[in-house]
Amino acid sequence: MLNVKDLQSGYGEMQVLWDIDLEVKEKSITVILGPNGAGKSTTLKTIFGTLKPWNGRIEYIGQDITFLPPHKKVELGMTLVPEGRHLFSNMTVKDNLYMGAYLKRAEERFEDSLELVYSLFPRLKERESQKAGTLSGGEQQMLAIARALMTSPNLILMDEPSQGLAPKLVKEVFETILKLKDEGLTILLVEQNVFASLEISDYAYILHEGKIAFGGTVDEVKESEEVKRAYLGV
Amino acid sequence: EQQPTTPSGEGKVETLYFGAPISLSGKFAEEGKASLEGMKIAAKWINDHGGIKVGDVTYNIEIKAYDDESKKENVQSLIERLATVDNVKFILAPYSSGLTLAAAPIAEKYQVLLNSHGGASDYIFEQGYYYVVQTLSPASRYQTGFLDMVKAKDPDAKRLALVYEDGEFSRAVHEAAREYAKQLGFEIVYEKTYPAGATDLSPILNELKAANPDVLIGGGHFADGQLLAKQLAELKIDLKAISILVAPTFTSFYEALGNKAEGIAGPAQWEVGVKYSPEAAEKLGIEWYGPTQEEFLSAYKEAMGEEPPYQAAEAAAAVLSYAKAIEKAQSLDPAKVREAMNDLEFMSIYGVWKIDPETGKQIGHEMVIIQWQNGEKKIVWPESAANAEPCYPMPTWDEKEGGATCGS
Amino acid sequence: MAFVEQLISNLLYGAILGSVYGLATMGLSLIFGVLRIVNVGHGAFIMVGAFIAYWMFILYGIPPLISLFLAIAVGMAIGLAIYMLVVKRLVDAPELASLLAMFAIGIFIEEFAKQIWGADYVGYSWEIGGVSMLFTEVPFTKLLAFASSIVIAAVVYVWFRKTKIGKAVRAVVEDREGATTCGIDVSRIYALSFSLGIGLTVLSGVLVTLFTPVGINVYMGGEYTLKAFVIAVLGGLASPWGAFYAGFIFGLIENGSYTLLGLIPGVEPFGLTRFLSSVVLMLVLLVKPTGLLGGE
Amino acid sequence: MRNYTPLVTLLLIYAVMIAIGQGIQGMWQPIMLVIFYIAVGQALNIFLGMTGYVNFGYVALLGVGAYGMAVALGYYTDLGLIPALTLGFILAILLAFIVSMVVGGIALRLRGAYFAIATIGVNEGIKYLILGGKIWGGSSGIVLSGILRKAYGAETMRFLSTVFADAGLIVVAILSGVITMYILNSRLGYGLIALREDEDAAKVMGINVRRYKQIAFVISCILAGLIGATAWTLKLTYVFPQDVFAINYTVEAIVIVMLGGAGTLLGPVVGGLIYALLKYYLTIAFPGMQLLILAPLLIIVILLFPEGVVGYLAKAARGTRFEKFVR
Amino acid sequence: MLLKLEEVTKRFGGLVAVNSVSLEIDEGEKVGIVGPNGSGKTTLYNVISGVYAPDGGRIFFEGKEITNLPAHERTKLGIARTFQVPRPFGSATVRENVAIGAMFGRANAGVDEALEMADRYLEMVGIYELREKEAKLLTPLEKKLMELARALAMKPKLLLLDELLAGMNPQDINRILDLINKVKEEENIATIAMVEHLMHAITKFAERVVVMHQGSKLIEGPTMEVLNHPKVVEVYLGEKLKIG
Ligand SMILES: Nc1ncnc2c1ncn2[C@@H]1O[C@H](COP(=O)(O)OP(=O)(O)OP(=O)(O)O)[C@@H](O)[C@H]1O
Ligand SMILES: Nc1ncnc2c1ncn2[C@@H]1O[C@H](COP(=O)(O)OP(=O)(O)OP(=O)(O)O)[C@@H](O)[C@H]1O
Ligand SMILES: [Mg+2]
Ligand SMILES: [Mg+2]
Repeated sequence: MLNVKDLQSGYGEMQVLWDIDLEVKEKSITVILGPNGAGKSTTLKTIFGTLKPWNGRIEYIGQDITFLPPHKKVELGMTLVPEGRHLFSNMTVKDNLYMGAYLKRAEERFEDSLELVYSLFPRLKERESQKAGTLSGGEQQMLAIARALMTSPNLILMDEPSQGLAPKLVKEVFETILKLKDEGLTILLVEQNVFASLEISDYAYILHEGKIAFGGTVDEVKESEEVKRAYLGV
Repeated sequence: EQQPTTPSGEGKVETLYFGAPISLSGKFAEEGKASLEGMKIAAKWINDHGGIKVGDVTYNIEIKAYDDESKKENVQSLIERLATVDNVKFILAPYSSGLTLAAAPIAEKYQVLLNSHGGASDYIFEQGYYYVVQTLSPASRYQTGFLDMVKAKDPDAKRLALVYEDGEFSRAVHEAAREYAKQLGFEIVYEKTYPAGATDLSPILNELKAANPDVLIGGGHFADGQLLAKQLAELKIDLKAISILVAPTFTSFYEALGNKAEGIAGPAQWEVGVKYSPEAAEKLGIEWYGPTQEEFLSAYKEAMGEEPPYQAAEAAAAVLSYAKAIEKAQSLDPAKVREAMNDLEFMSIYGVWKIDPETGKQIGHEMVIIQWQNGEKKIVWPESAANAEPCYPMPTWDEKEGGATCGS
Repeated sequence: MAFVEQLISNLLYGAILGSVYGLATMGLSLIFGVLRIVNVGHGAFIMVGAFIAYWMFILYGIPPLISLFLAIAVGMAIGLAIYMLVVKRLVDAPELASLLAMFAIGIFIEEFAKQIWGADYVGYSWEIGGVSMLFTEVPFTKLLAFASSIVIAAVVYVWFRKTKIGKAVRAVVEDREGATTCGIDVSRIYALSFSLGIGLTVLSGVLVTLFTPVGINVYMGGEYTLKAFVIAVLGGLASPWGAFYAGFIFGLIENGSYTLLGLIPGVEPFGLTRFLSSVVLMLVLLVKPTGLLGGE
Repeated sequence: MRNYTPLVTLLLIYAVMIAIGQGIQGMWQPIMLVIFYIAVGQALNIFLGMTGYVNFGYVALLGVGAYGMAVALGYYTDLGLIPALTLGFILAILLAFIVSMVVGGIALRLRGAYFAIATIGVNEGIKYLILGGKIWGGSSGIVLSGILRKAYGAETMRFLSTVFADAGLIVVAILSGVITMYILNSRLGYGLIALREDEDAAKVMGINVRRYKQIAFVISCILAGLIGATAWTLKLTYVFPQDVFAINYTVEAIVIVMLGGAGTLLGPVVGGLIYALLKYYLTIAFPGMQLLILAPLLIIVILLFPEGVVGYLAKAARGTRFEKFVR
Repeated sequence: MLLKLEEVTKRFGGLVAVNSVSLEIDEGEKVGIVGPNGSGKTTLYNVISGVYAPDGGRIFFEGKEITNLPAHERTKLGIARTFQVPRPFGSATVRENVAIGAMFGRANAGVDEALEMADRYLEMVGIYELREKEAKLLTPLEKKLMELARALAMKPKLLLLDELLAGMNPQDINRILDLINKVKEEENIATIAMVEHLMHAITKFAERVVVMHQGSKLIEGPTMEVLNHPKVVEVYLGEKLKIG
């Protein structure tokens, strides 16, 4: 579904990513693991287009999307749950969700998406008319995922969705991600929670200092003591 | 620098620069442009008529102009540049009293002459500057002629109202006019100011209406002057005579107001159609100098494509006065030229030029009063300069709405 | 009695004036609200609108109300051009960098206008009579200015609050990156808001000429820039209709207080009305630091 | 690790400017024009650059400073020259102090743009109070040259309005620079930077943000008052309200700070040089067209250096041996 | 007793974010604060550090009432905190950021001294080599480490950490926990409270745990005891802890 080849990118003059190759298969969960600062978020940002790639090629459902701006990618069914949430703080929860369904394609499915979102996160329904900026950290994370779902995506890029969530919710978020997969979505995940994410993922990449150090199925990761010790610190 | 140009048989011909920090941008840009053109016409006339002779050197005049953007800081550095880099000894002051005042200390410092052609305020000449002289009539005389005229036409018109902009120039004009009016026996029934940049004068005009005046004087600059006229019409405040500063002297005043402008009068330093001429000069027994009205008019029209406003004439007169004074002094030393000015008297297109030796203030020149009559700007006062009778009382707003004009 | 009559007619005129003040501020607020740009060149765009009204009337006899449409179109085109050439490149720069750019653009427009139109004052006279109401005479042109201001403000309000694109503008204001993930083309929203803001400003210039038809001059805008700033804050800055509402109040204060200040001896009441509006501004901000209609 | 070496650069620039002004015919007034713009930029920078707050009422402080001096010289000539001048400086400082304490007390409770534009109200308010209330001559202003000449003679008057006024302005300009440098190196400076970046976090960090903002505001305003007293009242010898409360000076000061780089010592110097010299030479070369040419040039500079020229240079110099001299 | 809250309440409109919470923290304690998202932990910190004034109740620090003291004065008394979402002084360098903490915190250092302290604490948290970088250019993690250094440089008596460890990998978490323990000994920061959702970190660090729920204190006590309490499992953990 998503095919990344020789991707390079960075900030200003500083190169962060070096020749990243990765592939995301349809209706799967792929996780990118790696130490802090390895370039995981940068990878997602470059794929989504918040950052311009320096080099390389990104293919999505057979199309070359390397230099498409982000909003065009959303139109094609890709979206990002960014690190740091980026909610519309002074708008209500409901309006945030409404904005998620901004594009025509998503707007048509507004009711369905809303139902799905509220069933996944009943707490959001309770807080429907509260301003997003005043939600607790965890509530905000839920809203960020929910808003992304409102774009009725096929591929969701998620940057550390479990960060800052209560243990009970962490579990729920991972379960939700699994459910999303069951709903037919494809997920590219960046996580620090190695155990939980390996539990739910199908494929895993390990990023180290801006390069892919390992790529394969989850089982391969689990079996390789070396990978675990060298890159995952467990 | 004074460089020798075509040396001729009888003596050297050199170029003499007159400096002009003038507003080509900013709020005085229009006035500045007209002034500069007036200067150039005067300079050209002088050059065409033998230049200025000092000893056996003939000087041709050239105007060295810089744009001061209507800002005081710029004026100061430009005066210095003129006085030092360009070695200019005779400066035509910038437009407006404020800028002239900013120029004065620097001119005084470098002991170069500063001739005010656009700074009317009296106080410039009450500061004791020796090198500053005035060509135009001071502010205190702007509205006095109009009051004389009303008095002459209608001794019964007693109730006078003043509505003017709260700025140093219009305040100087109207405070002097108020005192003068009292001497003439007017009763001041209403006097209020409005701040510069007002967009709606109705609060004042509603009061004015209640005061029921016969005659109104007021205004300040262009925009507020037309606003005053416009709103007088809208609120249908009828008066026997109205004199507004500055605004009515522009043709766009009539273009914009149409026949609502009928009968509205205003003071002007000069106007197309004034009768100053070599003959008039002869009658008074003073010398005539410079182009005739026709020559001036056609030269200006040729350059600018329109009739000259008074700013052009007063600036031209300033140039002429320098030329006259230099010739009289037979020297290029500013101090000597200044001294020569003390008893210089001559007439030009602009009228009589004569200063008070003590202060440098203009005392020879007289203001004219113009009035819109039948779509034309007529000179109605003083009688010696007039080319039409005053239209008095002016038609009411209702009559004008019915199409009445001053001629009909 | 005369006092009350005058007060009432002053308030009437104040309301009319205020509506145009308000409209002349909306564009400023919109641009500030969305792009955080303080448009110090605001007045130059008002001037452009005034000249549009003038030329349309002089050349083709087109009344200013019709010119409104042309004005908003021309304004939006100018706005778009400025956005593409300059503003777009400064979106990520420090806030005040764009202030400098707008200052330069304002100067450029004025000086450019001077080259083609000259620095002279011009004007036109659109006479359609008047009506006697509330102890005073009011020309129809002013009533029309009043009515069209209200209509335009209402249209903008509805556009902003009720349409999807209006909401997208708000979303971009809140969080740019978040908006991209929703599929909003941020650059387009910026371009749209900026050009709409300039469009509204140019349009308000047309209505201004109904007040000072002969005060049309390339440097006429400065006065309005200043006033618009004050009104914008009073109204809550980022909210265009807050600006409209505040303009209204401002007009009422300026004209209404005249009658009262006139009771003080030895002062110039008209000047003091301006002083009073500054005091009111400070007081409002003391009580409600985000302006009358500002958010929290 | 306090670093005062950028002051060397600063003083060097002033030395060169003064040398040029004195050495080359006709350059003194242009140099004074540059120094005037540098001074307004430098004084504004102490508040704007360090706190990130924009004081749109800035020119009002130059205005009250100008009035302070004018009132002393115009109304208290009986005191004699030196006492009247001293009184003038005291009044300029005092008026600026009072206005900035009151305005700061009220407006500094506001954040960001609300503060910025609320302060425009201050400028307008003071101007119309003087006009409407007919205070200090109202719209007729205070014109001093005659008074000074009568009281102290023409020579003294000329000395005051040329040599003394210019020297005074240079002192104020350099003083503003030195104060800026001192602040940048002091706890005050660090506190201001913190509150500029995140006011709430700064509070929790132990910074009394209200007080710090107020201190920077008052210092900036007093220096502005002194500029008004020297560059306007003494040099021009008159004060008119329409003139000294003209908002364009505020905008120009902001432009200068942004051109050079906000929050830096040399920013206003470089900004003032660029702005004033460009304008001056364009005026000479293209009279009447200079603004039309200046405007695009300003846009180009800001597009190339959005953080100001010195902001850019300081970054570029980082890690080189020039680092110490640029700030 | 270092810190004492008496029935502190904080409302936002209709929402009671902190509901009559009483709490005591003794000198030298290591306290964990946990609770579901939105249960009021951060708000509690905000009330203690003076960002918000409480709507009810009283707060004491070292026996002195500080309920109405402005934030900056509380800092001077020795309360320091980090932010859940890092709040660096973006355009200042990392070193300057930390120095600001040293200058205005309880340490009350002069400029030169503060800059030296900054270097030391940056070294301690392991980002010394970033010290000349503008703070806004750091990654979220680096920002968090910088915030920790900044808080330590203040030499507080009470250090409030708000989800400092979120987003760190297991290796880093262990390193930082060790560091905090070390600092506690060496720098005389006797008392530390830690809000975290990471149970392995809480169990490793805290001696005592306070559980918040819907703005109220649900339960408090020794760490393992509390975390195994059925109610805590129900509202917060979802399932019994596997660790320990
Ligand atoms: N906005 C930015 N500007 C400059 N450099 C950046 C920026 N964001 C990240 N970097 C740098 O890019 C590198 C990779 O950062 P990135 O955020 O992609 O890491 P990550 O793997 O997501 O780490 P984490 O686990 O902390 O989220 C880091 O060295 C960081 O310093
Ligand atoms: N400024 C505010 N205005 C309105 N409501 C607020 C505000 N700050 C917090 N809240 C609300 O108060 C409640 C408690 O929020 P708080 O941030 O203290 O939770 P928390 O326990 O820190 O959660 P998390 O673990 O997710 O960070 C939440 O429901 C939140 O929406
Ligand atoms: Mg990341
Ligand atoms: Mg929290």
